[in-house]
Amino acid sequence: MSTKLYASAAQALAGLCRDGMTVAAGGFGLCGVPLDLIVALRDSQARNLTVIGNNVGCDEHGMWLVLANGQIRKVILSYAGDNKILERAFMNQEIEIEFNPQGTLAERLRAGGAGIPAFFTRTGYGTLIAEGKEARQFANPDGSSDWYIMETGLTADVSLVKAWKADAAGNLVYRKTARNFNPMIAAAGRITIAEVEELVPVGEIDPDQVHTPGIFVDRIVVSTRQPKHIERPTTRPRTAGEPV
Amino acid sequence: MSTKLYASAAQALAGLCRDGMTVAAGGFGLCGVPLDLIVALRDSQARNLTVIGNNVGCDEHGMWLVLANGQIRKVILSYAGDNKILERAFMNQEIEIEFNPQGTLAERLRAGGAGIPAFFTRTGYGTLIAEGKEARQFANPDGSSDWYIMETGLTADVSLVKAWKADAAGNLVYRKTARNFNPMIAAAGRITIAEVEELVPVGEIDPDQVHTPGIFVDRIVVSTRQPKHIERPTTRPRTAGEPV
Amino acid sequence: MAWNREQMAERAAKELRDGYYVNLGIGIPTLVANLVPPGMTVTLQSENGLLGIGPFPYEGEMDPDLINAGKQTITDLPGSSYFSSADSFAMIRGGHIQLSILGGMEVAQNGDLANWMVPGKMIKGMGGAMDLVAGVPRVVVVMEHNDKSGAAKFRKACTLPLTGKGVVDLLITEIAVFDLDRKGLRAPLLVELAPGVGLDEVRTRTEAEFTLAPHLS
Amino acid sequence: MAWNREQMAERAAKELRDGYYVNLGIGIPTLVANLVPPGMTVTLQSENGLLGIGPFPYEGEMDPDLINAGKQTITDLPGSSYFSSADSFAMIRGGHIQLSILGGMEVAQNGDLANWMVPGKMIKGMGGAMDLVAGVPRVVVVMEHNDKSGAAKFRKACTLPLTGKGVVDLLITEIAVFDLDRKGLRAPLLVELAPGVGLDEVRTRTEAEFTLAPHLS
Repeated sequence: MSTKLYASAAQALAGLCRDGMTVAAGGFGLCGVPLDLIVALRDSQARNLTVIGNNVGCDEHGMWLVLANGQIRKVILSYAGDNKILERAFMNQEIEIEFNPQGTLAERLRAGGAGIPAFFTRTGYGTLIAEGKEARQFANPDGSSDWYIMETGLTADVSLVKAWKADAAGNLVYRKTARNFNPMIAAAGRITIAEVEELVPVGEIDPDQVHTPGIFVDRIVVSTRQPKHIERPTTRPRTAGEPV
Repeated sequence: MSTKLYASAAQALAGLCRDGMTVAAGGFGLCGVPLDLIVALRDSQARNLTVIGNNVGCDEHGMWLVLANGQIRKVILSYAGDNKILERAFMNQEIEIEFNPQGTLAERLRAGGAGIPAFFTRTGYGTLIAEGKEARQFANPDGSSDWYIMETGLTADVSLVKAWKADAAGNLVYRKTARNFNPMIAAAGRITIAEVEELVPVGEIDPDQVHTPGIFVDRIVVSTRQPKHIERPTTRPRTAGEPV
Repeated sequence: MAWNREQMAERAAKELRDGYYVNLGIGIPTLVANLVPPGMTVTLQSENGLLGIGPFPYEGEMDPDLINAGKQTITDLPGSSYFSSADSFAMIRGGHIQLSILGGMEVAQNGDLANWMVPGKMIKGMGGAMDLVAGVPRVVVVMEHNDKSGAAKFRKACTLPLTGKGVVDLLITEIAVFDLDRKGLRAPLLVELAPGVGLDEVRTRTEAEFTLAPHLS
Repeated sequence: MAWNREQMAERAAKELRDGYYVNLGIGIPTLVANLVPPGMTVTLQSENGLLGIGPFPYEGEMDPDLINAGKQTITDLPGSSYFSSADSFAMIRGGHIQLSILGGMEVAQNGDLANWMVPGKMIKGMGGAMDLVAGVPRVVVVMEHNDKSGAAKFRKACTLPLTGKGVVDLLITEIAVFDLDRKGLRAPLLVELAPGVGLDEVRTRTEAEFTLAPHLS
């Protein structure tokens, strides 16, 4: 009987990395990022990668490591942020960047995993994003009509996701806003690897409360990353007399 | 401060029903059907309805009542089953039936709620379902290509859904396979009414475990339907010595 | 001697592989659920929103909120998950279910399948059948070799409205098994005969053109 | 006397209605969160997957798994819900968020908005801005009336790459408020002047053509 459980991120990625492949990784900023798996991807030394994700890491964290190691040929993202390495590589024409509206990127990944090769969205109509894309009008229920552009589904050779809990069947539960792009990326991978904080016994996750069913998860590894890093710590002062 | 809570299904539907409107209702067979709301829809006597749902009720249950009352002009469904009244109305050309593959129907509703006017699917290509629909080829990752047809999003003037638990914010949790079409139909309604088994205090539903966020739910009513009916009771015999 | 229903299901069960996620249609395909080889993990999907179908419940333990796509009461298993119909068909359409075993009315030699409507009779609707054959990468059809009038159901071309075009990979009947090419680039291959069934019988009862697998020629 | 940032946010807060679901951009729009009138229920959405944004956490109570779209640590509230980015933008694209209040670099008199890139500078990416302006039925832009060089930011046509075409309903600056017609069928209406600001000043500092609301003419 096969198992989905792997002892380390390196072992979970073994045999999957090759030059020119497409990798999708979950996360929004530093939240919900499969950090161990991304380190293993860097260590694989696979090159000419196409990387799909909301962003490509923050300074010295996450996909930044793979970028800094010169392994990426193209990124498909929504927000590059303040990423000096990406900026330099882009200016030197060492890397191609495909910008997507965030919701379009999320939906393209959802479509890819769901067997939908293309869909129409109003997002980006009349902007740079629409250039080279088919545009057409669709009627609204009130009889008026709007312009939409066609966007295509995205899949990945390997998807790397981060979850809170998993069982050996591959069922995943995410925590708070660390969910973000992970569920769609899990479904959009031909092979999907989940880095999880806790492996729980099969039967412990309520079947009504599974976020990503095990069918989408091929390999599982327990994360070594605790405590988690915070990108922009923001707090409010306690006012006098407020309970601690 | 406004409330989403209504004392009865009739009150929850008050002011919303009009001739010619489109109503979507959740449920698969008799599982997860908003029965009280459908009775209230019948009692509204609104006519010339277009009804969207996986099926249109079973004998003497659910949307069958509205059908039997002659209120429906058109149904958009995936499975008519053994529904003598629907068969007669269809043969007498009193009603229009639009058949959809089940997954296409689910996705059309999901698209409607998500602001996607159209998408492509391989389902139904080369069949009767494809007639009159745009077909086109999209490339696969391996360089081959397949044919797909374009399907459009669906929305409803009023959506009726059935959930297990709700809070006053409108957050819904479904139970087991009673979830089925309800989440998409909740999002596809311009006005959405939820019939729920239990209203729980705000804060009791874990925010990570909400199936339908309250933003999609305008009105809530507690169901009077217990116990629930079973369409096809199926059991296995206990073998001798097996624990009861 | 032709295979009986149980034996047809046993033949279909040989298509299972460890780790597969499988959708079974009603009728003979349902019997495959009880024929998973020991030590093999196969997870069954119910397209109305469950991954991990368990056995039928005991009397007194039926749950109205837990049914299969045939609307029968069922159970779940440790490791099961529930999801919406949209998520269920995202799984199916997206090619995540490895195998679909379902019944058929007609199969054509190019892999076309008809199993949802007979013109002139009341249309019940296709339910999830069109999605399954379009989305699942491997489709096995289990059906009687001939209809009640004796006419061939494995044909040069389907006469009934199609469920899917170029979607069947394997056809199992009570007398033979055929390996089809979805793309229609080669003729179906006769790969197996039921015990005691001769090639002539298969030829007589089949309209489709087929060739013989090497071990049969 | 022109409005300050807090007063611009107060003006934007007048656009809130009981029961609204609202997305607030960074900068002045964020200040609106603290200005919800007593007795009014307004639910704030964070497009990275939260409905029901609470206040910033106290020192020592930050949760790395709970951030807003600006990546700041936040809190949730009783009745909050978390969801994926796809579900979040389904909400936005599907028109379920009633109001979006966001910043702008340029607004054109036909409702076009530019707020995501300046040619020649490094492109950071549009994040969720294009989805918000395309999907939310009411879009309020809060921005300075002129740029640092004094050039008008409310223009006949945008000069910067667009975030959305025909998407702005209301423009709030430190000196005036304009009601725009998304469809571009009528000129923008000047509906409000900051205290002590004269019509001549607005005319001088604005490139867009506008007409006066009845109570101002």
